[in-house]
Amino acid sequence: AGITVPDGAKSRTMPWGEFKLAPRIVKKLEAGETANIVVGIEGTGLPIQGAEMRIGTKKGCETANKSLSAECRMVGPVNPDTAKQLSELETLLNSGQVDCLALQPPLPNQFTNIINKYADAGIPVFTLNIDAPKAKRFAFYALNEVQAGKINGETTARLIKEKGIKVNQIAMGSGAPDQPWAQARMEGFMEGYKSVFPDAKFFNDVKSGIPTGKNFTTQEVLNSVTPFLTANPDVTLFFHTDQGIEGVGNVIRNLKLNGKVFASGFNVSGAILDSIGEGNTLVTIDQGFDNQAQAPVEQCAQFLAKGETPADPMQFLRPIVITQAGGANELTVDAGRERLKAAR
Amino acid sequence: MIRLTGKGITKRYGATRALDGLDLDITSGSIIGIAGPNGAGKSTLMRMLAGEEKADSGEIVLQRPDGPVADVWQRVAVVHQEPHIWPNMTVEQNLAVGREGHWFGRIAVDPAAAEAVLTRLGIAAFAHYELADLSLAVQQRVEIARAMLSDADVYLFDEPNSALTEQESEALFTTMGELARDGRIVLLITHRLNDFVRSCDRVLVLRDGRISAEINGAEISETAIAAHLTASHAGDRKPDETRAAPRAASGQAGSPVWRLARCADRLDAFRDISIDLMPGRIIALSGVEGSGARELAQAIGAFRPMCEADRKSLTPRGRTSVSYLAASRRHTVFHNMSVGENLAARLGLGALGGRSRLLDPGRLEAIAREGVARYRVKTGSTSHPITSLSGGNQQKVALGASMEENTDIIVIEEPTRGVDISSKADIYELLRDFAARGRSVVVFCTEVQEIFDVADEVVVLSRGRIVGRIDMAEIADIPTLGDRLAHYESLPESSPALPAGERLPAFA
Amino acid sequence: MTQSALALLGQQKVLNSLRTLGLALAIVLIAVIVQSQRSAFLSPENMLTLVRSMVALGMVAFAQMLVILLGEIDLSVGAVYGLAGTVTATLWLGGGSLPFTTPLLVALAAGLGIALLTGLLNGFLTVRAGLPSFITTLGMLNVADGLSLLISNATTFTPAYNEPLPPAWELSFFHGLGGALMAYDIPVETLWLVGAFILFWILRHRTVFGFRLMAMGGNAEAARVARLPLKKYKYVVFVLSALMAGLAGILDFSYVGSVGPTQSSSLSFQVIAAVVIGGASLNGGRGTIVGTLLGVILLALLNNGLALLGVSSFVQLLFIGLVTIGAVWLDLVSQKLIRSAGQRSVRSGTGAVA
Amino acid sequence: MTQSALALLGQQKVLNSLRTLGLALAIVLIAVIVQSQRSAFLSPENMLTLVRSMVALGMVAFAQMLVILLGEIDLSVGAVYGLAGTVTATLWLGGGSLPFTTPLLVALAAGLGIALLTGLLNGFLTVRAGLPSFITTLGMLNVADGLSLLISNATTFTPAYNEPLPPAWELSFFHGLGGALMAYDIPVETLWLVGAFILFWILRHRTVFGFRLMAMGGNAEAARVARLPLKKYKYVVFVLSALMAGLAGILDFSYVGSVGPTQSSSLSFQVIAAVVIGGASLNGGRGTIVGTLLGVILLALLNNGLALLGVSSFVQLLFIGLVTIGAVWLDLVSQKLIRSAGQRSVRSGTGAVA
Ligand SMILES: Nc1ncnc2c1ncn2[C@@H]1O[C@H](COP(=O)(O)OP(=O)(O)OP(=O)(O)O)[C@@H](O)[C@H]1O
Ligand SMILES: Nc1ncnc2c1ncn2[C@@H]1O[C@H](COP(=O)(O)OP(=O)(O)OP(=O)(O)O)[C@@H](O)[C@H]1O
Ligand SMILES: [Mg+2]
Ligand SMILES: [Mg+2]
Repeated sequence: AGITVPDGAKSRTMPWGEFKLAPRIVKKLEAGETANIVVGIEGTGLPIQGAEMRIGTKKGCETANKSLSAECRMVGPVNPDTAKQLSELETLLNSGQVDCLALQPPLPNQFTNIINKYADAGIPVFTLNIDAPKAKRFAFYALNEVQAGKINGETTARLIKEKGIKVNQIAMGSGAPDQPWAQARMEGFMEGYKSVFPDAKFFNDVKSGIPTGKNFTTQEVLNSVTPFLTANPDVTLFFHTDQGIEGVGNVIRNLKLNGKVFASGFNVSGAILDSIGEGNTLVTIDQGFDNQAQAPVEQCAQFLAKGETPADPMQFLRPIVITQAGGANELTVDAGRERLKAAR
Repeated sequence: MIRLTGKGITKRYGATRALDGLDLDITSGSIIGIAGPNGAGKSTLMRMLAGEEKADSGEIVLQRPDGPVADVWQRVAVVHQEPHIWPNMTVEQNLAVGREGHWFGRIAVDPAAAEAVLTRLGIAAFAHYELADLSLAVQQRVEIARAMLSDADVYLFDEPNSALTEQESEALFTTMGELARDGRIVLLITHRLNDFVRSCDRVLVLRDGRISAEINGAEISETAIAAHLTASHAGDRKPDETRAAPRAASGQAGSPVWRLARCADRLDAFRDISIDLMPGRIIALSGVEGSGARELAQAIGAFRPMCEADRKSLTPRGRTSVSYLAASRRHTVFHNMSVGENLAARLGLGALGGRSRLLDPGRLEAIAREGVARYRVKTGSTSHPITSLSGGNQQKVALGASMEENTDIIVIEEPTRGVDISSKADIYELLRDFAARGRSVVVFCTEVQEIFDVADEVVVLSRGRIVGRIDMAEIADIPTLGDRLAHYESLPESSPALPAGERLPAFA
Repeated sequence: MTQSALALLGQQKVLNSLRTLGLALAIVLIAVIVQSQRSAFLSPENMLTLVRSMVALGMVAFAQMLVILLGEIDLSVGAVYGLAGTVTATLWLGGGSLPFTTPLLVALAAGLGIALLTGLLNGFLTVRAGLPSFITTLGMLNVADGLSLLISNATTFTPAYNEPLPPAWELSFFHGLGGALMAYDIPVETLWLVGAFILFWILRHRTVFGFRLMAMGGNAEAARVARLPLKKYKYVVFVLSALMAGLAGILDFSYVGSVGPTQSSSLSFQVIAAVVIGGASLNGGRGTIVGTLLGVILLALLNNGLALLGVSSFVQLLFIGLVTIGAVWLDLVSQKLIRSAGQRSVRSGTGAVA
Repeated sequence: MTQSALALLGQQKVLNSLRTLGLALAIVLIAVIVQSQRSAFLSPENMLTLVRSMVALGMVAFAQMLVILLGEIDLSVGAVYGLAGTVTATLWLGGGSLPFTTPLLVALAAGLGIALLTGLLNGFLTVRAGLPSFITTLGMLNVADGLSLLISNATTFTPAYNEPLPPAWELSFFHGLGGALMAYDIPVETLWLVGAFILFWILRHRTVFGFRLMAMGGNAEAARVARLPLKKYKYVVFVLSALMAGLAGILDFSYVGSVGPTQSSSLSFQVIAAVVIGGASLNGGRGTIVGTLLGVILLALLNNGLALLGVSSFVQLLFIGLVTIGAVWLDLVSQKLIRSAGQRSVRSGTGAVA
């Protein structure tokens, strides 16, 4: 009662060469056995990210099961640990437990070798969130970080202009200012913001993002951003590249800087949305971690069952912009809350 | 002939002058004794001679027939007062440390030499045991073996036999005598004056960091040395008066504080033991290493599991309390604390607490001061670290701490280990006072003199069983006691006996 | 210095009390440098921020100091910190993997209860089974982390926006535990820190418990001979350590307003670092509460100062490393100096008499 | 067991050599369980994966064992592991914050050189300045992490796709260091593990160096009096530890094919855990290379087995915690059993004679 694996899936010419689906997988699918779709991420216990990707995996799996019988598993170390993630991937490969892999490598291009090993063993690989463009992967699913940052910058600048807020200096911070994704967001933000205010003064540049704690916890943000804003009264706009935006909102409230200092950033949580409601935070971008995991899982099924894979390997997901009042291509705070609730 | 001279050796620790311009001139040929009260500077002198610490000033010269030696310490072997051994290593490995031989391969000292020394000291059977598992007596003998195995010109023995029995000491002195006759310098520090009489031709008396007197040849007698040692304490008893006369009180009626009936050790170190611990009496347990006497003391001290004939485990019942003091300072001294804190370490809230049930520093200080005075501890202040005290003074503190506990039974291994003679008398008196308040004292000691001085009753063990009981009221002098003890210990058993060393290790 | 002051230095007691002087000096030095660069440093707001940032670290470190004083170690505190918060949140707010919710007070009791349980287990495994506490608590760290993730399903909980919203009194009670502001905008959480400091200072320096911990940690073998209740005390310190970690986790949850999965090993690491910087010995038998507090201050001050100065994250790491080493070094050197000055004075004193 | 076998057990030597039997038992037990569930476990491919995953952990753990044997600790290994790889990559490939590049061999030498330097500094600060090694190496961990980020500018380096591409011989030479496959697809890296095991086993158990380390760790004061070269040896173990960490970092770089900023503290933690699981005492004086290897195997096996069984990552944590505790417990219990069996036999032996 299995499916017929299309020839387009059995072998396929990719830009990087010839891909041949493992005969083991073909046999399995044609016998009607369950396909194992594995989502390997950097840290299953990372705040927001881990939980949302699990939800995305589940949602993707439901769609996948419409075209073939699939079981989806999320693997990866609880916290980022390159060595552990790598040996887990090797173990899974050797024991033939993966029929399609959706992978978030810890750093760009870092897992090129192991991805190639999977591809050579006839297992399709998609990357998500962080890419390995040099490797034999089928496609990459993520936000376009620069573009998302740019949209954020443009939207923030527009709101500032509309509300007639006076901005002296803009600081940019991140939980991981050393990471390429964070730097890309800052780069985009600068570009977008400067497209409206060409003379805007930035406290720091892309390479020197203000560190706010490498564990992405709000506690750390409080301990670092509070003194920073205290010491630099000139900074009246703070762009944060990640979850830390929640802490920045808290700091503005704690220091009673409402209406004087503003923030923009990434991710959603109840507290972030509330800060937008209060007007302290102007813009946040919901990265849709769930979508980033959901899409490649669905694509795995598409490939195995129909032999389809996107022609353009760069599959950028639409950034979800949330502002107080909403607007064209923007969600309101309330719509953001709805989405958050649905994600549970 | 080898000659060791020291000129104006001075060593200060803070405000203390441990050595105060000491001059020394000794030659090889016979064992030279060094006597002195606790804290006189004997161990410090040893450390200077062995180069373990640098003197503040002064000069030490070792003259061999072929000229002066450049690095004196290289020709010096030491037996420390507290064994400097490696508890994580086996006896055999301990011997090898520092003289491992070739760089590569299995590490061991010359097996024949090691075997010979260990056999001579009676610990060959323990060669492969880790030292942590062995008793102080064995550890001390390992320390001696280490010195014996080194080829040195000067041998320093700092109370080497403070945990050895009469016979074991005798064997040690024979060996030391051989070394001396072989042309080495041999120095002996001890508080057992009798040791000087039997083995030394020359005794130096060290007081307050200087050599204060010298006794030679036939003049050496216990009284003579004691006279020098106690010279300044006019009111002190002479050593022959040490043995007080509470024997009259012995045999008092009353129920025993604790009754042992056919008790045995879990690990079989002793069995079939029946003793009544009577109030007011001091019982001495005696026996060579491996006889089970030390283990019995530990078991009475509730430090080692003991069971009754029916194999049920046994601890003092009801309201009977026990305090126990081990022989090794490693097991009695809290080296991270001050003298005063050590004196109070065993006390509870009752003694230390103020009205608020909190610790009262004033109270602690008062207890400490009292203790220092009562036990005659020579220390600059109660807040000095305990490690800055001399060996004997540390012993007084440890002893004080356990006596201050005021338990019904007190069990002490080697009560006066390393304590000088004038303090010994005080300690015996304190023990007697303690007993007189309706309590019971059990001591395990290896020195006949001490048994004679302190005990009301002796229980002799051999091969894990009681082989004799001596009521001290019947004993008039030390030789008689020595003979009785030797007699019991050499009693043949129904089956051929094993050499002492072949028995179970004395797991500490 | 006058002769008499120098003579005072010779006294052991004075020496002991000056033990952490060098560390205090290092702290003052750093503060002066930061203040000279950023005048906002000494502002009341920033001081409040600084003190607030020490709360969890301090509370957990005081208890950890007792564990270390006894010669043991508790690596699991970071995980217990997370677990207590997560358990409380999941039970109270729902949304994790538990099929039911409970009122706030029950949830709080459960959060502290599971911390207590971990402490007891740590004690049991170390005392009864005789495992090295490094292993026991390392294992427990993993177990607690795993539990916390399993129970919460790695969700982030925010009481104020929860669906359904908890009753208002629960919200305000919970906020009042740590997050609410008192006069001068001082958060309640700081009171807990002060309370913990006083409590642990008394426990360490003015009770038989603390006195005996020192003895046991200095020489466990001698403690056994003296029949001090070693086993019982081990249980107690592990339980105290776990309870403080759990409490700190809940208080931080209240202050921050949300709780999610945390990186647990980093708190454990920081806590132990603070204790060791504060002069405690990992071999046991040495350690004071004031020293630990100084260690905590040093670490918090470094983070605060570097954030004020706006130093880049790479350079921050460099500084943290160098300053940690430097501060402890300064402490050692100043101890040596004081000690030898004291001895010199004593000697010249006696010299004058002689 | 026969009487004579029991009598054999009574011999201290035999007892000593059976020390880690329980740990080996635990490993076999786990292997049997995993194999019964997933037959792929014992496949050559999986065994290769398993052994490969032990390389860095093992190499670093052997050296760490010597540090711990001496009663010290080296927390900086994780950071040095990262630093050596990053320095090599930046110098060789460019693209970091250094304005120049060098040939591969120079870059490799620099990578190992900076590891050596960290080791020397660790030694210097511990020996000369007398800092506790916990502080020294904790500080160095931060410094090395900071340096590594500064030098590399947090870039990820991939030699095979670098721009400009290094010469082919450099690429193949570098690949040959650790990544290349030999007969039966065995990666070169595993040879290094075997080599390190043999080297360190000899060093620990068949040289004066290892013997004296044990003595110094068991009683430093006695070692000082016996005039063992304590300070020199401390330098040596810290240098060895750092060098092995650096080497492992470079080999893993070669095997993985790329290197980037990593979270360093987790490796340090794992390494120390492996050593302690392997029976070494953090107080010094106790520890063997075989024990350490068993500790490494246990940790690697757990990761491998749990991945094979497809256990969720949260439950994995639970298992890792429980099994670590369980394995060490089993080890302790079996040691006690063997010991008392041995004692009984000795006693019954003497009983028979008496
Ligand atoms: N490390 C030290 N720090 C401070 N004071 C010390 C130290 N070592 C010894 N002293 C002091 O030096 C003096 C001499 O001590 P030493 O150990 O040499 O005495 P001793 O003659 O061996 O006494 P005992 O018979 O009790 O062993 C004592 O007052 C002691 O307190
Ligand atoms: N006052 C006492 N007098 C005599 N024996 C005692 C006394 N108190 C305790 N013991 C015995 O000494 C041994 C150690 O006692 P203690 O209660 O201090 O041990 P512990 O560390 O609390 O261990 P545990 O309670 O787990 O047995 C026990 O065998 C106990 O029965
Ligand atoms: Mg002495
Ligand atoms: Mg008890």
